[in-house]
Amino acid sequence: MESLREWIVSVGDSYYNAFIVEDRYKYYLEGLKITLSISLLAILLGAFIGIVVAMVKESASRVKGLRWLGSICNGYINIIRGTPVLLQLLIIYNLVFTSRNTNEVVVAAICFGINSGAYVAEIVRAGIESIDKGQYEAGRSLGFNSNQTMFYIIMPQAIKNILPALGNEFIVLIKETSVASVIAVTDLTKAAQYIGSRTWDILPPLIISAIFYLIIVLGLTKLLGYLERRMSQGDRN
Amino acid sequence: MESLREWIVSVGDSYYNAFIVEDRYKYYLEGLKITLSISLLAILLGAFIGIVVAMVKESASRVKGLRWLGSICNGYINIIRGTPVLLQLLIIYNLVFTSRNTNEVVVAAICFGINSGAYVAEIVRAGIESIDKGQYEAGRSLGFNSNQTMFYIIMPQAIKNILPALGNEFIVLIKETSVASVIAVTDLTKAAQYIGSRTWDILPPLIISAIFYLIIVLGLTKLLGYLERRMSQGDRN
Amino acid sequence: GTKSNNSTSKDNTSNGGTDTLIVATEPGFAPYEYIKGDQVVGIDMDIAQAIADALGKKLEIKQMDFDGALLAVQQGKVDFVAAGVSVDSEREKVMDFSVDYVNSKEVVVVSKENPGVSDLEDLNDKVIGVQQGNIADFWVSNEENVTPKEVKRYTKFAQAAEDLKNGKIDCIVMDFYPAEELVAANDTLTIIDGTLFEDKYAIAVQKGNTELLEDINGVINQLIEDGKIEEFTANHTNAQ
Amino acid sequence: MIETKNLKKQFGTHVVLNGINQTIRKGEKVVIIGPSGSGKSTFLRCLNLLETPSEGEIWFEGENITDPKTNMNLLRRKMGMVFQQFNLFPHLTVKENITLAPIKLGLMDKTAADKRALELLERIGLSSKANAYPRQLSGGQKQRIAIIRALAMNPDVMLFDEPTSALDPEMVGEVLELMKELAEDGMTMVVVTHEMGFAREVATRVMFIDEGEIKEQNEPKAFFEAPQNPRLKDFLSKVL
Amino acid sequence: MIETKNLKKQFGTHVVLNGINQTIRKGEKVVIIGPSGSGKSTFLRCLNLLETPSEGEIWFEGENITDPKTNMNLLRRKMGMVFQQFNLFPHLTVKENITLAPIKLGLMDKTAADKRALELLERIGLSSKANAYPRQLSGGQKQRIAIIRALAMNPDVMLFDEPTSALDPEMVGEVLELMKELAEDGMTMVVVTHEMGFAREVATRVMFIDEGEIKEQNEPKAFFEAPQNPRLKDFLSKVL
Ligand SMILES: Nc1ncnc2c1ncn2[C@@H]1O[C@H](COP(=O)(O)OP(=O)(O)OP(=O)(O)O)[C@@H](O)[C@H]1O
Ligand SMILES: Nc1ncnc2c1ncn2[C@@H]1O[C@H](COP(=O)(O)OP(=O)(O)OP(=O)(O)O)[C@@H](O)[C@H]1O
Ligand SMILES: [Mg+2]
Ligand SMILES: [Mg+2]
Repeated sequence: MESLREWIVSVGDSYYNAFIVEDRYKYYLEGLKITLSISLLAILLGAFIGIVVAMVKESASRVKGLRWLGSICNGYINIIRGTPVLLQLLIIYNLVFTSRNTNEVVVAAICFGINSGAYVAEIVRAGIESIDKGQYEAGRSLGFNSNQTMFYIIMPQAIKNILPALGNEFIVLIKETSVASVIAVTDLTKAAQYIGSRTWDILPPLIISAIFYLIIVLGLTKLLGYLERRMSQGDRN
Repeated sequence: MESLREWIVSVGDSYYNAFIVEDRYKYYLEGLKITLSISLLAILLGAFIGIVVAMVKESASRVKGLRWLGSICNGYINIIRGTPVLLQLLIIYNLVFTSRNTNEVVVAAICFGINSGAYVAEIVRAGIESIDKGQYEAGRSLGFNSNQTMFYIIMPQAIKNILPALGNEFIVLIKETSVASVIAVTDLTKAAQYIGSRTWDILPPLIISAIFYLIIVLGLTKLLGYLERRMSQGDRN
Repeated sequence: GTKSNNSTSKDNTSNGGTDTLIVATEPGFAPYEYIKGDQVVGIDMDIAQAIADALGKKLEIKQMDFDGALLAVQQGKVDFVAAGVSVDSEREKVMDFSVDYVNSKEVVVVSKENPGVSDLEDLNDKVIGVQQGNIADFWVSNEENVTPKEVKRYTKFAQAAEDLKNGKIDCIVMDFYPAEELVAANDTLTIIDGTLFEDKYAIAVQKGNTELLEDINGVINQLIEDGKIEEFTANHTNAQ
Repeated sequence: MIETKNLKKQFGTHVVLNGINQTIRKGEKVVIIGPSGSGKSTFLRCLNLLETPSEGEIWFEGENITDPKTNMNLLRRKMGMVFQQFNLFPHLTVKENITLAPIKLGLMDKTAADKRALELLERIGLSSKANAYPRQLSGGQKQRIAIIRALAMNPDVMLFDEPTSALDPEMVGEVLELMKELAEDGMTMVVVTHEMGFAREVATRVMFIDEGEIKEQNEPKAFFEAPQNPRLKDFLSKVL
Repeated sequence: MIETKNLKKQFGTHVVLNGINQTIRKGEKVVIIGPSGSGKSTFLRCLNLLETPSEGEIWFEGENITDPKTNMNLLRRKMGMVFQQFNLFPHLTVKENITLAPIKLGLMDKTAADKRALELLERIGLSSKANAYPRQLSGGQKQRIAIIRALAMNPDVMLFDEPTSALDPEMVGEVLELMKELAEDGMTMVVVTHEMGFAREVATRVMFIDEGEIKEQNEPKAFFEAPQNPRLKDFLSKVL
């Protein structure tokens, strides 16, 4: 009994130490802010890159002279999908951002945006392909050229399929950006590690930050599911 | 011209330094071996966990008294899917493997296996759900109970849908295990970082290891696509 | 584009155009640098602040892995590193050091209950934990010094300490002051008597950035003269 | 042989079977017709408990099978079922499809089961397909295999749910032919079908189900030539 | 108005159209019938270049449209096309479906296009649906909207590919009615359909296509009452 009580007290102490002492919770919140900033910037950049790449690929497949553009896009997608994001991060950080005024958060966001772009490109491609071919033909037979058809008819419909997948990609990014801690970014994961370095008790801060992630990720997943259901309900009316 | 030549020589030098000098290529190969070992052990463990979890969930959904088992499975899946693998790795490493003789490769493999299990469970569930309900009913109407039906009729068919997804999960693991470098495992990524900290020139080893990953990942992806095509051809005969 | 690290190009070295001074550190190395609340503090940070004050600039602290910090300064991503960086001939080839401000000694930390290492001569065939890129990493990696069974390289001392407590490694080789902090926080660990080797801490700047180096040297000499360094040390060790 | 007492089934608030009291005697061939969604399949699936009735009882061979204590796996061996979509097991050969249940359920050893399977295949002229996979068969062949797969369990009654609806017209004949043979051999049969010719020729009784109730039943001649219920009249006018 | 010269189309090695030489004059209503897979749709889709012919020429209003230099986007404005699956744009309201092309292609300003759309909707009695979305319409309403969407471009010819095949039987009538009105207004029409009644009543010429060739054509009375080609006879015996 006594030893159980002691154990509980000592565990309680550890967590008190890891969260309350010296206002350490501020450090997690700061880390969370950075995690979310990186993820948000990255998904915006990723969506932009992904949509452009998907469109370029799509056009390149239709126009003979543009094959090489399609190949470049495929090369980009393959390289990104073929290597760990951690390595991509290290390489981009050391290759491109060598200047003194690099803001690490921006660098990380750009790395993850470039990474995400390859996955978003596939999402967009799938979204476009999910639109019935008849829509394309109907557009063309009204006299639209293929870009106009894409713009006025295919994309507005595809976006509806793409948005939930993009939301999902954002959630994936929140988790994935934890590896940003290898470059000088103090995100939520890194914050936990530093607090562990200070208290010499590394488990409690790790678990605290895991709980932060869990709340954010599961919360957003629920929200996304809810929005998706609402959107598809709109469909049925 | 001259400066271009110099540049090429200096780049060549860097890579020579990062790969040949002091037999450094051995580090990459050693790292690659560890990366592949971790991934392979992890996918085996992940497949085992995933299949068990999926089956337990499936049974629990049919039997009232087993609801709690289903909830445990869901909790596991949500926690794993709701937190970054890097944090899981750090937590499991420090929480569970506290004995002296822990082999880091085994620890990493177990961490990634536990992580992968949650994803495999969803793969298996999808695989089972993709089997026509009529198959289940045909099995039951011949007098099989529901476990027999699962075992003799549903699973043999589901596995065919599951295998390619498992292969894909293995490829994902090869990339994902790069974060194992945080727990003092000298995998391919860590090997590159280590060489970088010796040559004071961090980029060449990173790029060399990226090329290793790229070859392995794209090679396996091609192979998987080929096997999948062959399997589905068998189907059509 | 790619830039050879040996280059002494000046493009980023002079920070004349900006009014911030960027210092890189790895805040897992109390008392030299550690986290307090959401701030990075420590002896090195006090010195860095003094340098910034002397130059009339705003100090910006970047938190990095130790080896990452040393690379960042070579690439000019930061102005200097204050992270208990030991002066070392290998490093002097790729970066410049200020005058040293601490005479430090490297010690061996083991478990009290069953020490994996009995004395300083006993490091051969042991599993040794170090911080990656730290001077101890180079020291134990040199076969002339010791032939360990395995060297485990960590980015965080806390992880190494955890592994030592769990017996995954036999000892940690690290600096004396942080080692004291470590054993103070973990009563199952202890420091083996004696010094493995001595080294000196200095501030690292990009190779060829003599202007900044001279400023830093001036500030450090002044701090030493005024006894400020001892004062800083006392502040951060007694605060425990 | 089978008796339903006030059999009711509802999905949520949607009542599909609204109190069915019927007795099917040994050797009878009952054909069930009715509009789409009237509950034909649901009635058939209740008989072998693929659907659990919401209310009422079903008695089979003197036993109340709606009692939760009955072993429905044993029960289902006595009731063969044939589905519209054949539901052959695609991963098994034709012979394995037929022998899987008898062997795994311990009714026969492999030799005996194989022998029986070949006899049955012989009977329908498909012994050459014993080692083929379902995907290599035509629809009519698949359905005939599905029928003998059920027969291999030596059931006391056979339930058919629109066995010919998924077939190309030229294959309907061969399946109906096999069913007629079964009928001639004295098998008790309950058949949901739209094949009125089969009903006329083979049925001992035809039932019209509508809105979850048996609205009319009779021997086929009277049923088709002198229908009473206005909905049945309407229905027959459309389908004949 | 439209003339095809030795029009051929093959997919890979599969020859679908095997040299078609036809002239369709202004005001004609041509109905095309033929077995499934005979190339009816392919022929129609070649006419407005939704499929690129493999060989041969197509002349439209005095222009060789198979010439790569023709602007097929301009050309297609002159040819309205109606599909079996309606292909309304689900993300736009009925009115927007009709006005999208005229506005975006700069043929009309928004006010004029809206006015025209409402006139057309008035004509088919669906003005109340102007702001509805396609999913809120029945199949017959969708197809009629699809027809006036094509009409809004003021085409010179209308191509119909089985416009009633995807409709429930009770809605076929309203679509055929609209097509008849169009015919009476003098529109040039090419219609692939299985509605023999429509062919008899409206067509000025009926073509039978089989194996990628026009095997027989005639004015409807002679075509249906005195078919020459044996395959046509066979075909008609099945569908009439
Ligand atoms: N599992 C289920 N859940 C909810 N409703 C169901 C389910 N199965 C059947 N129903 C509903 O019960 C009603 C009767 O279905 P049933 O399949 O028995 O009709 P049926 O007479 O066989 O029709 P059909 O000729 O189309 O096969 C239908 O309205 C159907 O939608
Ligand atoms: N894009 C395509 N690629 C390959 N083959 C095609 C393609 N489109 C059509 N075909 C083939 O060309 C043949 C003729 O097709 P088409 O659609 O013109 O026939 P149809 O007469 O319209 O038949 P239906 O009555 O079924 O609509 C078919 O065998 C079809 O499989
Ligand atoms: Mg049914
Ligand atoms: Mg067609």
